[in-house]
Amino acid sequence: MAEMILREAVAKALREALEDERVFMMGEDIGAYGGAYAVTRGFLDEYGAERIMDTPISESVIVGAGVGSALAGLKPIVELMTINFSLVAIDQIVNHAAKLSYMSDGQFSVPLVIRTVTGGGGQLAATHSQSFENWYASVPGLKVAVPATPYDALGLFRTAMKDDNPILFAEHSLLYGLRGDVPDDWYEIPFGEADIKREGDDITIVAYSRMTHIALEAAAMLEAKGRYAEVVDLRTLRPWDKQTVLQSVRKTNRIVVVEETWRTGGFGGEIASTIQEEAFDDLDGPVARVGGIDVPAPYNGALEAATIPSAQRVIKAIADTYGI
Amino acid sequence: MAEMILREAVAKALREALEDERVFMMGEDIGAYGGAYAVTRGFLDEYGAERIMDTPISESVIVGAGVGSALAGLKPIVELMTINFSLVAIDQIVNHAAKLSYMSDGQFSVPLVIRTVTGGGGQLAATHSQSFENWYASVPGLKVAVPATPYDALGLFRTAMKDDNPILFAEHSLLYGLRGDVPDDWYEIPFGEADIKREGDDITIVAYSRMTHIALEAAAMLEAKGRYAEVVDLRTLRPWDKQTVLQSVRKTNRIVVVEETWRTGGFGGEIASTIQEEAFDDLDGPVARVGGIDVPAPYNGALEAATIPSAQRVIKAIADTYGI
Amino acid sequence: MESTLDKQQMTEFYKKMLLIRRFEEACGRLYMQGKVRGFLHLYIGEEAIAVGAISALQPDDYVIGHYRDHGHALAKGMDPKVAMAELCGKSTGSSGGKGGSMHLFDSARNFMGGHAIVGGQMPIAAGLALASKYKKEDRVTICFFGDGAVNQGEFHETLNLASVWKLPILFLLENNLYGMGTHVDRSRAGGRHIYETASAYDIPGVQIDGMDVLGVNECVSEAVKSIRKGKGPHFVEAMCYRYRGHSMADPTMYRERNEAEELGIKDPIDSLKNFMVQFNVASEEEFIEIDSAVGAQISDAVQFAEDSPAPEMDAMYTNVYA
Amino acid sequence: MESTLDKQQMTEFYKKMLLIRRFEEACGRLYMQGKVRGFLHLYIGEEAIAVGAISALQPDDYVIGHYRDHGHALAKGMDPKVAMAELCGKSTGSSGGKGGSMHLFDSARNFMGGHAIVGGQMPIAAGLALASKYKKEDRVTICFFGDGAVNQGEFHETLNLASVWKLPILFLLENNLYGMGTHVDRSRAGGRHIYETASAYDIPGVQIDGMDVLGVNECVSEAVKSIRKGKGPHFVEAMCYRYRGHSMADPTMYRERNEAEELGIKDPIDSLKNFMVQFNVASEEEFIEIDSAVGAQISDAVQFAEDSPAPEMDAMYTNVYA
Ligand SMILES: Cc1ncc(C[n+]2csc(CCOP(=O)(O)OP(=O)(O)O)c2C)c(N)n1
Ligand SMILES: Cc1ncc(C[n+]2csc(CCOP(=O)(O)OP(=O)(O)O)c2C)c(N)n1
Ligand SMILES: [Mg+2]
Ligand SMILES: [Mg+2]
Repeated sequence: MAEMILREAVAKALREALEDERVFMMGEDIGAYGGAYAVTRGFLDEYGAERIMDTPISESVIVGAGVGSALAGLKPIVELMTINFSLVAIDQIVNHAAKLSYMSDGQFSVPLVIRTVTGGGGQLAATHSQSFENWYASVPGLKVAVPATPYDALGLFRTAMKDDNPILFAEHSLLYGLRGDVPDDWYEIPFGEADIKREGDDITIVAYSRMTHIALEAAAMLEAKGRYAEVVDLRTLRPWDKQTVLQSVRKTNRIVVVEETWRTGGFGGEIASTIQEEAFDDLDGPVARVGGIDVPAPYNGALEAATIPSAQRVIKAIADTYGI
Repeated sequence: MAEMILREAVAKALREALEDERVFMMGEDIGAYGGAYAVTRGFLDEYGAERIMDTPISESVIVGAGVGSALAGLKPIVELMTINFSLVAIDQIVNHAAKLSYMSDGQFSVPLVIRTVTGGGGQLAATHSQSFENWYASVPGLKVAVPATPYDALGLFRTAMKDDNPILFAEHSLLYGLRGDVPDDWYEIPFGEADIKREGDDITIVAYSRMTHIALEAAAMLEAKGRYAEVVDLRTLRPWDKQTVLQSVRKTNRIVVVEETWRTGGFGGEIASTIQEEAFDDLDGPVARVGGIDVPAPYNGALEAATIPSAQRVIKAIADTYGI
Repeated sequence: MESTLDKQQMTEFYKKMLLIRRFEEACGRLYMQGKVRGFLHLYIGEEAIAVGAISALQPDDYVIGHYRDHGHALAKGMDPKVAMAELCGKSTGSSGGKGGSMHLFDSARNFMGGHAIVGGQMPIAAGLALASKYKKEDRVTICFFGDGAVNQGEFHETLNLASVWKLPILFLLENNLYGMGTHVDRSRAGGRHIYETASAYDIPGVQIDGMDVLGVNECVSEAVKSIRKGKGPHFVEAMCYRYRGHSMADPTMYRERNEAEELGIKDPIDSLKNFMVQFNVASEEEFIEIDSAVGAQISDAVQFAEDSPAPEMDAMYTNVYA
Repeated sequence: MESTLDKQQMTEFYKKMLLIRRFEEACGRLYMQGKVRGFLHLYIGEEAIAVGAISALQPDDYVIGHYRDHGHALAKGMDPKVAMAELCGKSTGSSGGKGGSMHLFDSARNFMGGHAIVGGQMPIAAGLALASKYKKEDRVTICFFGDGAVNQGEFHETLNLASVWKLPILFLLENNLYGMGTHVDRSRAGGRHIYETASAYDIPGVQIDGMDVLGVNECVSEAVKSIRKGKGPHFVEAMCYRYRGHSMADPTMYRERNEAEELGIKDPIDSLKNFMVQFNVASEEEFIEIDSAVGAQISDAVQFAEDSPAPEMDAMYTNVYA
């Protein structure tokens, strides 16, 4: 059992992947610069420029070249420096990567992993602090992973590398320094399998990516009040693990969904409405949602912090909805 | 009171808008070709090439040039041939048009109307049959209109032209031929005001764009069963009219949300979860959702039809959820 | 029209061009009968480009293009039966009726589609070429695209990447003067000499007569040879003319009915035939035979498509994921 | 270094360049103290471009650029106090602390931002120029961008549209040889002569020494004159060097510490000073005065920023919509 930070877990996953000759990496400044978030530092020397390819600032062709080389039998890992910049490549992701298996009726598949960095909290302001995982999670043909711990990042990435479909793998910028245990023995984490990060009987808190830690914080605060929250980390959004959430809520009869992206139109709406559809009679009250405030991210630190869900806001939502 | 088809209502709205010299139009084949959906046929001769500008096939710069000319005090109307192609311009819409008022703290505004064509049903297959209004409706700084009738299209467009914010105006390709009454006297329809297209006490059917007509069809079928559905057409998704939907559901105690885009991650989740949050105790059962099947659009007509919500599927969802 | 080609090759070119022409004419008829639906873009008038260029390739080589794809698919060897069945939305179609006219694919023949987002195939083409280079294969990729696609950002990003990475790819621009109803002179800086743009990416570019199948074949053969030698991307602008409207829905109000004559456009199929007859490469009789053979092939394809069963409703759910 | 400029103009250039230099140095210090947060991209070494180019404009003219925007904002006349307050996230900042370093705006001075998506400002710049043309004003727009932005699709789409529509815009490329850690030779076909790309769009392009403020001013003045005459877009590639890392977070492991010397880079501010002294345009004493005046201006700006109140929490909700 080794302890490492999430950045190291991802780097470990990438090195494992690169043992397969069909795997190569493409992206902006992943080589000579070492990666905007230093995930691939040293990779260029280790694997050479044929396999660690620095690209021009051309996201569409970065993703498209990934799609093409995947069609041709390779297993590319492309990096989009942040999910904000994925918008200039989203046509290649949604109209091409996600469609080719279906439109060719299975003649082709697109085994492509798109790594990107998501989330706010770094005072990077409105254009650089967004989370669009929910959009990608609405697209048939794509899969979306949103790990919250080093353990999950490694296990999910191993699975991603064995999958023949286009996958968006979103790493939260504020989690790269997060420490966690990672077994020495091989393990994998299937997509669509949520993880109960903490057990409890009083309320279910559903979260993903960095919000999992906000949920755990809230759970700790609840415990002080003598209430026990069950924290369910979805780990992947497409597919997402409905059953585990349903099981939990059937036990707790209370549920709040927490996510970082704008509350309006977020994936929380999908989860909340699905839960009330399938567990209506188990609920003591409505499914509550806590999401990002519906404004562009402000630069000022205090203002930005106020736009992102906090443990306090989770506690308040629970109190307002269930009176506990 | 004149009768006209939706195409004519939009053309009328555009001609009214063009009376203002600050208004001009840009888009692919809106001039010499007359518009891919013939909405602007004749405009080039009427208004000249300075105001009806055919563009290269360069969606990013089409939208961006709209943003820039709006910043400079004009009131551009840009056309994206279909919402599928908006994906190559989405960065300009989301990271620029929607952000500049906030990031400049009100020094600038972006009075830009982006017209586009949405929806499936034309056997155009996976890349050409999508509806992304829900994505745009999740973005602070944008407004989104989704008219279902000639009357609404004209009234909403008049409002859009008076608004100083970037607006996505999504016209459904299958509705251009739809006939409807349009008053000769001036009227406007504010954004965020839903329209009760049919009154009823037994169940509320919430819909927008073309699905409003599927909802009305379902309501007619229900009437045959002696049940009376209230059909609420949202008309705009951002802002969307929560109050009208809540009022209706407090009366009917039953509700189903119908939309054309993929059910998973659609705007229906936002509506459904909001309603159960605010009217939980008024509900006889969970808020039901009927959406597009979670697959890319197939070309074959029978297959495609099966992916799009039908009155039958709405009836079934109501029966399954409420037993009526 | 000079050429070192022998009779057999010329006859092949003629057969393939005629096959495409008749195929497209049949599509038009089926569309009128409501048996082909959605958007239908015919390749009529441009046959010399697909046939001349793709004939210069090996079966291993990749071909990718846009939605006006029937000609490229057939030239790469796709069975007309399977293509026609796809256009009719039948289970026997290349995509089981799920892709349609704009989205033909043939993995067995390395025909990589059939892409309907203008410019969208270009980044993918770079990826195909990148894979060949990465695997040290000597495959070449030909990426077909139109004059309208030149103005998409992806054109630019792809040419730059292909040049910087010296990818084994041929960019084949079909300049038929129009993107829908917009003439290149109104959409592109220097609309009639787009090939010069290639030099901005340090890519050798030439402009050729896209209505001359022998000329296209010669030029592309040269380019492909150079690409296989590892010289990196080449760019060919084939000037041509789209006889029909952009799609079946296009009334072509934006151009004069007699524009083709004005421009002195010569039909690529007639031209080759006249050349072959004039130089006694083949006799009228032989052409009559070919014509009827091709005609039979097309009616078989139509018959096959019409007789084929529609897909099962469950097909809706298959292959969303691999 | 030849020039017909008089003492007053040269002194102005010197003052402005020094103001930017000292401003940036102060930003660096405040960042180290945690008072400026987020991404901070310094313009140190590139001052001659913003100052030389923007000095050729009228107040009405538009300037738009990317996230490395302090220099452009100050050169266009933005108050250093207001700019520094913005960087410190204060209510007195140009955007009330909501935009930050990458998103400076000054509507009163027609400084249109401050855009942090690489290439994203270019289509908007075309729109500004389009508006001027539509309104028949004789305003010019200067669009600043980096060598890395050249590889974005939007660069291509924008240059083409500007050319086809003959828009009154100057594309000013700041080629500092690097996009983050990637050298132009690795990212761009013909990385050292990007200006030649302009000809692919029928846009006149030139390459100049971006470290020479007088040369920049002369060249841009000429281009702007031609643009005002209705000659359409011009393209200027200013070769320069980014002294610091891409941002404060960049350890610059990808280049040699002494690269600047190797390249014989001359500091733009020192060069002008030496020139003015050598030709007796100004005396050492005068420079000492200027330096202390600028120093005072900057410490006032820092003081102002530090003393200014943080925004009210409600500011979070304002101006999402107009
Ligand atoms: C990104 C995008 N924008 C617009 C369209 C609509 N559209 C389809 S084909 C076409 C014209 C393309 O012209 P060209 O590239 O010259 O190819 P051609 O049809 O002449 O073969 C347009 C505008 C599209 N499919 N994709
Ligand atoms: C679309 C997009 N991709 C990537 C980034 C991340 N990024 C910010 S600046 C930069 C380098 C830009 O270099 P250049 O255009 O040369 O400008 P310079 O920083 O040298 O002034 C990159 C890759 C971004 N902001 N936007
Ligand atoms: Mg064309
Ligand atoms: Mg640079």
